[in-house]
Amino acid sequence: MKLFEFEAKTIMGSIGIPVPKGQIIKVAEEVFNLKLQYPVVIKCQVQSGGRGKAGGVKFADNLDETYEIAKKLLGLEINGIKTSSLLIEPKTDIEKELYVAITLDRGRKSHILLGSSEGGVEIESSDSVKIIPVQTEYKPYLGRKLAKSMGLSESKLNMVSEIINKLYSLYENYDLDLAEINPLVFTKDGKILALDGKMTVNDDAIDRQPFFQGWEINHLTDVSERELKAKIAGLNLVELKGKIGIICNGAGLTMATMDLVKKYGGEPANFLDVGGGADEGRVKRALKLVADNPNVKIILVNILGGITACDEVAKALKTFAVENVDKKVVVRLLGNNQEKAAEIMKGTGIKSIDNLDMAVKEAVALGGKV
Amino acid sequence: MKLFEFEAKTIMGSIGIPVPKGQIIKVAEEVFNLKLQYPVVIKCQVQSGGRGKAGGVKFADNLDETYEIAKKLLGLEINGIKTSSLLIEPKTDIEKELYVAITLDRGRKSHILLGSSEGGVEIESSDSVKIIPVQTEYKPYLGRKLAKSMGLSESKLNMVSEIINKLYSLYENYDLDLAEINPLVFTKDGKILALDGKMTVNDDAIDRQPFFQGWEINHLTDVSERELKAKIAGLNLVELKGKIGIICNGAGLTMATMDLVKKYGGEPANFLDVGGGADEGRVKRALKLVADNPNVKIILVNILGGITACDEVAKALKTFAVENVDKKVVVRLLGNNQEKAAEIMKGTGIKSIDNLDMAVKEAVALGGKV
Amino acid sequence: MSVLINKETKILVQGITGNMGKTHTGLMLKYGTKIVAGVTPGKGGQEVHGVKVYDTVQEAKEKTGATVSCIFVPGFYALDAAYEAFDAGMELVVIITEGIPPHDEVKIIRRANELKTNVIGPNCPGIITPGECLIGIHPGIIYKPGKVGMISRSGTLTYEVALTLSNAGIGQSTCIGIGGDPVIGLGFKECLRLFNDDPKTEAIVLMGEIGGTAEEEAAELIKKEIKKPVIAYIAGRTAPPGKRMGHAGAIISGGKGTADSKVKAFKDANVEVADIPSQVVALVQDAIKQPIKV
Amino acid sequence: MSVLINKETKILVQGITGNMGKTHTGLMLKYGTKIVAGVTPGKGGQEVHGVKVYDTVQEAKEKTGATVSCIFVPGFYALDAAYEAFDAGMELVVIITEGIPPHDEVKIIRRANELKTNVIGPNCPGIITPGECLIGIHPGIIYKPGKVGMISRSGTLTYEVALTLSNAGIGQSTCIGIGGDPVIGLGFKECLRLFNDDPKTEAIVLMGEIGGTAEEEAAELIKKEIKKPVIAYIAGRTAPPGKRMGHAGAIISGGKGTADSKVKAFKDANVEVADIPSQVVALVQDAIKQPIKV
Repeated sequence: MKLFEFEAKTIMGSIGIPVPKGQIIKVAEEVFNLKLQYPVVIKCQVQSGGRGKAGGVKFADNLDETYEIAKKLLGLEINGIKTSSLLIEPKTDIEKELYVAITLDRGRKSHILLGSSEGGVEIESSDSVKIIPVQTEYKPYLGRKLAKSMGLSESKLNMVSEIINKLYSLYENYDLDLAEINPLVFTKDGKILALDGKMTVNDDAIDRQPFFQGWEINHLTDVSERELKAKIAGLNLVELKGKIGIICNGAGLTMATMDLVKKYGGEPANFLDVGGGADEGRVKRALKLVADNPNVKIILVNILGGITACDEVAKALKTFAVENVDKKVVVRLLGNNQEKAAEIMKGTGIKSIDNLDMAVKEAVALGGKV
Repeated sequence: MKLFEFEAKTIMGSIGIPVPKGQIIKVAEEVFNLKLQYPVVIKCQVQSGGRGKAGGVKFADNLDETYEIAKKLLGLEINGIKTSSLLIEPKTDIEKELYVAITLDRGRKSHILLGSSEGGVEIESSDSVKIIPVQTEYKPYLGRKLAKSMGLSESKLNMVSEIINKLYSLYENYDLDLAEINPLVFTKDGKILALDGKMTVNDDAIDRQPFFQGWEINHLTDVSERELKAKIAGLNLVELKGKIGIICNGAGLTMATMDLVKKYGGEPANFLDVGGGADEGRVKRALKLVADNPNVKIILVNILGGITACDEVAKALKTFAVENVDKKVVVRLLGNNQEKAAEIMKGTGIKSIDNLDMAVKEAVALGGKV
Repeated sequence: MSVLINKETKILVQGITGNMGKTHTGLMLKYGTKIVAGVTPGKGGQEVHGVKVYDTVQEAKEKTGATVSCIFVPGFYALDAAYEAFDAGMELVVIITEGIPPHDEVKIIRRANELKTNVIGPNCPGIITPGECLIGIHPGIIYKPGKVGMISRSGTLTYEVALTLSNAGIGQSTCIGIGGDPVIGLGFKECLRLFNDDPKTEAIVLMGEIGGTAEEEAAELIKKEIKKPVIAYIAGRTAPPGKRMGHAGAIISGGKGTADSKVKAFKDANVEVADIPSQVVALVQDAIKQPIKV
Repeated sequence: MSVLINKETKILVQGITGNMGKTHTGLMLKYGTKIVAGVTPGKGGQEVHGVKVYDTVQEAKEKTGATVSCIFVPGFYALDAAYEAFDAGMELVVIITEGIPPHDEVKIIRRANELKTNVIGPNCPGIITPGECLIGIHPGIIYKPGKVGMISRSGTLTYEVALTLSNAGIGQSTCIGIGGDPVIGLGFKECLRLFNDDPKTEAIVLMGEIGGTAEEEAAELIKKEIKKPVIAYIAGRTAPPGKRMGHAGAIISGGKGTADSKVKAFKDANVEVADIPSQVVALVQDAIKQPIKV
């Protein structure tokens, strides 16, 4: 779960990382209650990158300007996501921009600290980024090592390493996938300030983080309505542009099925993994979510499993076929109780094709061709 | 710092370890405000062991009995310590008593869990006590291993291991030297209850434990007034029964000097280590504390150090000699600036004897003999 | 011979009284796996499918001589269960559990490395030596004893390829589902080395997917060390960037972890890459005909 | 030759800009110790007694080749400093700091053991090879080069005995103050082995005190392994039970850790025990005359 900038900053501020004092508005007229000094910066609160490029960050010297900008920015679409709130903060006189972050390094199988003495956009992929792995328990010297590697010295070294200590405690205590300050700035009057912050709470850990209970749905802004529904139902749905809806069990097999659709001339409309051991209800919900996508012309169901009971899947397919006579379905169904399943599907017109390549070709032929 | 039973239980209760609901009284008449069901148990709140044997735990069936007992117990001296408060709790119907504790094992260089399915006094040295070392980070399976080794099974195993998890979190988060529940009981109605608890906060860690700030002085009940003063002044003073007051630098040398006093026919009146690099003020305070002990007939000062400035010690000695003409002092003073020191002490009548054995013999001869 | 496990391997199941644990203990027993004990705290003395349950791994090991643990406990309890298995001296710990927080996974794998304990998973189907021993949730019926070693980040995709191989008469020596999470125990590299050293294995099928750089590193290793033919398949050529495709590890982020990059790495290492799963069969058939590199 | 350190040893001082660090860096330099660097975060570039200060141990090591760190930072910062020294690959870390919380000490020693790094201390006077290298706070002037190895839990008591030895013309090979805390790095046993293997050392003086069972264990080891004569002294025969005698480790608790028990253990191991510190001299003189056990 990605937090919004203002949330990340509130949390950072709560443990003593200096952040600008800002206000959040959701309606342009709220600017008349601003208690900030001008000039201010007005920032769209969206979880998408490239906000600056998309015109989502503006400066204003007085109330009138602020109001005009607020009216324009509220509702602004950034990478397909509508802005519903703005963060307004006093403009900072920046002496120097830095970048610091903490995340998991898959290759090293350890958490890593990242830092650069150049802040700003797309710094993550810059050569100036230094990496310090956290091989065992985090200790403050690691923050100092990072600050040192960033070329800092004297009081700046201590100020930055202190920020890293605090950021790490958030990273660890809140089960974050990412904690990032970019830019972290030294102001012209010698202070340090987190000007922008990102925090991503790990999806598998969020249920043990009471602080974030109930936050998830509000934070799924970059997904379609159906993806949101799937998420709530515990299904993995990612929508794409094609016409062939896909329902599989297992992430790898689902991806492989998508790839096959493409290979045989079609375009997948989605990724949907029903997981292992799905029952009738679960498959029904999956069928409905995929069928609800107006782009979908045909649904390809590919279930292969030792434990998934094929008869449960067949029952869901039968009900679906009865209720949605206009929807074409191609099925490949192998595994536990597959004979029972064949029995159930008799007379529904749904036929199961055992060979995966054949099944995909059939789906493409039946209307899925690009 | 040893906590009182009622404090340990309050802290345990705060994280969900079940403890009896009790009330603390400091004046016998407070029993008229008791909101507990009879029969009750009335327990002297002293940090000393052997409370039961000394008659510090009594049962009462009604208010009158409770009042009579409270009057008797308040002020009761247990191993030389006066009882100033009583903990009154409903009496528990015990089915089974257990013992669990967590402490540091010096030999293993690790924390250990201890447990026995026999609770009660002097269990610590019983053969029935099982030990589980915590070799790395604590994890709940260690608590289960202990509970298993104590012979528990089924729901009792889970109940006890859950208590150990919680006790460990206190042990770790509060920098405890010891966390102990003895007895931990199963009640006749199937509940688990911490009937008595001990917690010792580590003296070197207490300054990073904000929860216990300011608690220390109230908890030094088993020390003399002068030992308390020494503690506040940052000096290590332990008083004994003899006549020869001892001031040294370094714990080992102080103990060796005490041993020498005994060897040559005297009795040490105290252990006092002024530490490394003591200055005039510190030595003055040490001299005063030792001299204030009415048993002390002679003071033996033994300072040997590379860094302790002998002239600082000499200045303190000179002042002391002038202000306390009646107190005899024998000095052995070697190290940094020892010539300057000799100069300072000229004419004060204080002579420094370089050889330690000679100095001790002199002190014993000058009035320290048993 | 086979890799890591064989028909003598004694296994205990942590979380045996849960739904997953119970179901798969039954299936594993049916397959002939030597499940000698189960562990569920507080349920010691019970039985599941005739397998005795113990309160602790330590006791289960002492009483039965189990050397491998298969973990089915829920995600938030897996760290504790894994530490318990390590502490009791298990030689191999197979973690089936899905949804373990990555902060816990880092600790699990670090501790396993400290103690030099082998871990398979988390979030994996387990390991199977066809005809001898099945640990985890592989559908045993799909597999046949033979000479192809399989390593895969994905469960059902492994079944898919194993099925086509078995149908074509090509059996498997051992199949290892290494798991779909970002942080896992044995990876492609470690498993490649195991199969390279296993006299029974003649060819290796490696099934990767988008996300991370494990496939690229495997390709490097194959170039340098692996003497046996390797056939690769990569899932997720059509996956969009920035979206997690089911597995926590299956995500293209910051332009890294694309299928193209992985396919290219394998081709650079002269590893045959199947375009589609069913093509694996033909490539394996070709490979087995070739003499082994020396 | 000597134990652990010699005149070539390059040392860095963590906490060099603090009072203790500054004073003792000066004294160590005066003794001839090769202090090549200091470390204080944020003070990189400064100098202390002509020694350059760095921000991190890593940098100090890279620039100077230091292999030993001497730690003077305050108690609550010692855990961090020690981890930093370990991580930077120091071979020996001498922790002078007093008052480190035991929960931190457990972590320090555990991590050192994992990485096989030698630690002396905490709460110790350090180590000295007379005439070559002094690391810590020993008063160098008291010591003379020679053939007696010394191991002690106490600082000033070591000075006392070293002084009587030096005055009697008996020099020391190396003297190690192992520290007075309950949890320490190198203990009596490890140091006994080092001296046993050191050709320069002909006799070993071991100074113990009340608390713990390290002396009893040392006696066991001496019986089994140590070929050279050992002379012991135990402080605290008059210490009352249950009271901490200065050192955190010097406490008789639950009837354990008494001087009597330790003296008895040594006598059972045929180790001569001095009744008073000054008696050590005569016992050493006698011992050196004896042929070494084979």
